[in-house]
Amino acid sequence: MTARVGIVTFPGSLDDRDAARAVHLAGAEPVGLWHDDAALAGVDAVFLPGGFSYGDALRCGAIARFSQVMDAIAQAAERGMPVLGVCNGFQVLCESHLLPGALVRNAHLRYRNRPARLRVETDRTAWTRRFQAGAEVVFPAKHGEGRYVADEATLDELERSGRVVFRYLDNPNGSMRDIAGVANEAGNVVGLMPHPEHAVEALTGPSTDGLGVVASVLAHLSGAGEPQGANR
Amino acid sequence: MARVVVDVMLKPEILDPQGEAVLGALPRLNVTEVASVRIGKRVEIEFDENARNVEEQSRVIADQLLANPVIEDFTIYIEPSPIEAP
Amino acid sequence: MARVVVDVMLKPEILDPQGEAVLGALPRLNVTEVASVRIGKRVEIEFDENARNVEEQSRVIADQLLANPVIEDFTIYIEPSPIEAP
Amino acid sequence: MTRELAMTVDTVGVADATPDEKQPWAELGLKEDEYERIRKILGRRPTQSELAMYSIMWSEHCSYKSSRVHLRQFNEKNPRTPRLLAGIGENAGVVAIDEHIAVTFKVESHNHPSYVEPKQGAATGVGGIIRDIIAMGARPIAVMDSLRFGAIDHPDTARVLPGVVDGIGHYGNCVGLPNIGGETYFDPCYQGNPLVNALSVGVMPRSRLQSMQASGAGNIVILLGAKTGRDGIGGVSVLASATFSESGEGDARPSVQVGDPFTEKLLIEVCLELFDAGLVVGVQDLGGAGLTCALSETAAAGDGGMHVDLELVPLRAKGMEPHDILASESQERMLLIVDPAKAEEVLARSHRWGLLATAIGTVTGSGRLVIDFHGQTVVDVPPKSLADEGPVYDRPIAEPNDLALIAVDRAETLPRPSTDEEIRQTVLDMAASPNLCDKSWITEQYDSSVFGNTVLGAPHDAGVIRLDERTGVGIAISLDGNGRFARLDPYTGAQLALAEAYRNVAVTGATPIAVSDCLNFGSPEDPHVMWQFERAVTGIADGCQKLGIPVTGGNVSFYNQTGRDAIHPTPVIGVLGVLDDVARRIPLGLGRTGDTIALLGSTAEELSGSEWAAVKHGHLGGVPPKVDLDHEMKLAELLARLAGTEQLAAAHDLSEGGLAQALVEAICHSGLGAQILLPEGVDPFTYLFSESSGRVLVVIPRGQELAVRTACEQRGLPITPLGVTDANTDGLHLRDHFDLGRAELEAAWRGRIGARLGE
Ligand SMILES: Nc1ncnc2c1ncn2[C@@H]1O[C@H](COP(=O)(O)OP(=O)(O)O)[C@@H](O)[C@H]1O
Ligand SMILES: [Mg+2]
Repeated sequence: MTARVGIVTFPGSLDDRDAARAVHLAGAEPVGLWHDDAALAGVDAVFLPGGFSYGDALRCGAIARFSQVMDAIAQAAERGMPVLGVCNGFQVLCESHLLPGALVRNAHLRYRNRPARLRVETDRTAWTRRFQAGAEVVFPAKHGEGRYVADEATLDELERSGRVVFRYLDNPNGSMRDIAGVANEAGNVVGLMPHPEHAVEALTGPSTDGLGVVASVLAHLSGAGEPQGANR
Repeated sequence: MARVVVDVMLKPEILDPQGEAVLGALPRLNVTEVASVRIGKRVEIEFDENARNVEEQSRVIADQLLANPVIEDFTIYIEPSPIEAP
Repeated sequence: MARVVVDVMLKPEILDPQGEAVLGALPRLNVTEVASVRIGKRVEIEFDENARNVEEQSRVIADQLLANPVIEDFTIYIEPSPIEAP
Repeated sequence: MTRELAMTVDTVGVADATPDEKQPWAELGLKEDEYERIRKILGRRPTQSELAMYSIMWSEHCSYKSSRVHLRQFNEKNPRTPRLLAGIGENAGVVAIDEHIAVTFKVESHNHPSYVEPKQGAATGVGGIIRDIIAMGARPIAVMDSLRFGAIDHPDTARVLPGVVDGIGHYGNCVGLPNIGGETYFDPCYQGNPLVNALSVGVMPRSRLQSMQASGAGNIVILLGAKTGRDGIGGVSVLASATFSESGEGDARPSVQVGDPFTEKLLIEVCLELFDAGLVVGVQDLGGAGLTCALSETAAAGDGGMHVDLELVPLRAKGMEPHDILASESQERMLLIVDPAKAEEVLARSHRWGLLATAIGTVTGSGRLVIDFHGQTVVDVPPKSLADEGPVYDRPIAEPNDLALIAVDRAETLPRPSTDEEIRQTVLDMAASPNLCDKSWITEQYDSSVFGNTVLGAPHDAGVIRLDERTGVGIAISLDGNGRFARLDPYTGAQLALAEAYRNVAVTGATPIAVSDCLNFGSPEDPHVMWQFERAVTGIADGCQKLGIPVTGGNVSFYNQTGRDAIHPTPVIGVLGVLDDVARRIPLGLGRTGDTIALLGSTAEELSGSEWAAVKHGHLGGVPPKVDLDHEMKLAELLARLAGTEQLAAAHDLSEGGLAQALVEAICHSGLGAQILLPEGVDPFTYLFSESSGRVLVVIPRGQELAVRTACEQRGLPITPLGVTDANTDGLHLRDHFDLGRAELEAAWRGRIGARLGE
């Protein structure tokens, strides 16, 4: 049976179709979830796509956090369901306190769209287990408020526990410690600013590295053994 | 009609690039005696005429929505209702 | 050290999409008695100890840099300098 | 303070009773005879609301009163093609792509608002053009922008440019549309009149094409989207100062419109959902002229009349009077005509998305547009008199006196670089000049990949978007203008812009099929400007006839002038092409090492109006390069053929800056270097910098040279081998002349815009 990945649409979500395409291309079944849904339609994992939910009023993700579906997602995440937040989805996860830290205005104060070279720092998350730790990937990064910040203690803790998942090789926004993506303690909830779902076809993306993110969660869901680079 | 103002500022330890940019631009206006600029948000909330628990509600709004405690602090000012015109 | 606060708000007739979005979200916090929300900027400027013409300079900064006169109004508050400690 | 309604509202009854009341028609921009005509149409004086509506609908912006007599040429000369499903007169032209899919696109100006408030002006320009696309029944899938500013070093450019780019980026990014290209030019003539032209394109199943008709008596009129505020009141007709109310109350200045892309995104989703569910009889966007335009156009297009209760319109500001509500240009609103049995469902689906939807009236059989405000009739007019029967002027035309003098002041006689070292330096200086340098400071502020269908975006010659993942069918669009050429000769200049846009589309391998245009000119009351306008329109119409592609719609922007100084006449042309399979598109670059570099087309000594003359001499004179549309057609056919058979590795149009700049861009966009040997006997400077039209730099994969050469010869197209691409060459090696290393080239070309703006 193919895995079912729920893709949430908030008013103002933009990359929901793109996320569905990525999920489909990687061999899973995308399932639409609506911000007002109280239940998760039996999905196996959740993808919070990019966009400008609620117009990014106040702070990105600040309002989406209060939607019904986020209550359901928080509970499911607690029970171990894999949840991925990309760009605005990452912001929603931080605002919801499912991930530590916050995303603030880029240090250079502009929206910037560039392919970002990233290092996959760990394969011990539900969304990266198909990568080699240390592997380099290229995803488009495009945002105005993607500078990752947290207090030093939190950052140290993230480093120590291996929860920095993606790191920029050319920091595009001033993120602290070049952090592009982080995970929760259990490794099932991951957020990152750059867009794996826009790196799934050679025709339209800078790479096809994004397919590995969905492939990872499929491997995770099917319980397929240890992370690939576990012997590192 | 009660009017509440919530000021939301980045915590002092968080870099404020917007404030820095303004500070950097001041010499062009021949302003040279400024030590720092910080830019935050000012939120003006007008409650309905008969709203109850304005203070409590404002606190809820500020705490849960207007400010993100990871990066921001807030202050609430409740403006006294104007005295009814005779 | 003089501290000046400049509040910059959209003119009342100008649409404030942010304020509208926040207003629309309040019912989810069970806040239902709010009539309007407007969101602007709060700018805190710290002048040097011996800065002169603080008021005039603040006006220049607000007028030329902080506010866009086509769509925004501003208000300047000069915080009284604290009395020198003995 | 609350006011007595009955005291202030000017009703039809009041108008009847007070025929001699003095009215501010002149302040509203109406001429005396126009005012008299309104009185005659109504058989009485107009009410305040009616006067506001006529002044808006009969303004230049809405009635095309100065341009209409000329624009007729488009319809007269347009080639007949079964592809054209909706053309001029609709919100946007619609062309068939295959038996299932249609595409709609249009370019529109938002010049003046972008000067007053760059960010919001440009943002609302993007918002407005997107709603035109929705109104046709399409899902908007991309935007493009064509921008012109004053000198890059002028202090006001540092205000206008970043604001405009921020506005376009903010709106497009938030509404979720990839920006797939555009243009940016600097010229002192645009100092007080920057040009901001925005294009949007949308796709739909052919069966979803919508109409703007308010037909079927009893149908409900629904206003969808944002609340109505005091935005841009009076903006359309008199951007200046006229006040509608004589009370002196409030701020008489038209207030700036602020866009809300979030609401626009909801509008897109809701409208498409309603169209797909078959719930909509007619639809019209609200843009310039707001409700006034939408009500009168839908009513005029329908078969009956309309009754509206204006107090039902949800308001954002207090104390708005009927004429304020009618004139408001609040953004992010659409008007729907809906079967009463389906009205409930329309409202429910809108609310599900959190979008305001309000029934404000009904379609009637009265033949009149009647608007009540709290039960009192404030408007009662025949709708066609507003929408279709505005004044039409055949304004005087006179060739500018200076043109003959300018024509003999040829750039071909200017001093030129002669030594290799001077030419080398010229290549660098040109690459670093504002119009030729890298534009990524701008384009990086735009999302280009949302939707996941962008196959080519900036800096390619045209944007390419995939329409159908199954079949791979897609479109290419380019937006081009050249004010300098049009200043020298508006007829040829307009055709050069057309030819360039056409060629840019062809360079991706697409087949051009349709045109949209935005005509930016000075004051139509100046006979010289009117002459330029007439020549440019004729040039486009003749050109499109020749090329066999119809003009499907567009926009006219007059009054781009400060005092007596008009901008260069600036027709901006958008050409749309089709690619059967976007996987076969031809990209920019240099292909693989060892591929052949060749030039299609021929180079004459054509330097007048060129970028070189402008950059090096601040010179504008002579006659522009020749246009050969037969040649362009052959070239396009060849490129499409070679793309289909994958016989080109890369291609790049030659335009401003000529061959030198095309090489610089190809090199900077590729990891390879280029070894170039100029043909024997040519003058290197001319060959490198002439701006002769109809030329394309191509990169031919190894083994295909003969086939490509043969294909060119069969068509009588000149092809000149220039050299090879090479991984071991550092940048540009111009044999027998000079070397230009990649580092030096990139240092010249990149990062200039930000640096010049002081960043
Ligand atoms: N330069 C032009 N070329 C072709 N068609 C034009 C041009 N200018 C305007 N039109 C057409 O005239 C009609 C009215 O234009 P416009 O008022 O811009 O439409 P809207 O009411 O949607 O703003 C449209 O169909 C438009 O395409
Ligand atoms: Mg329209």
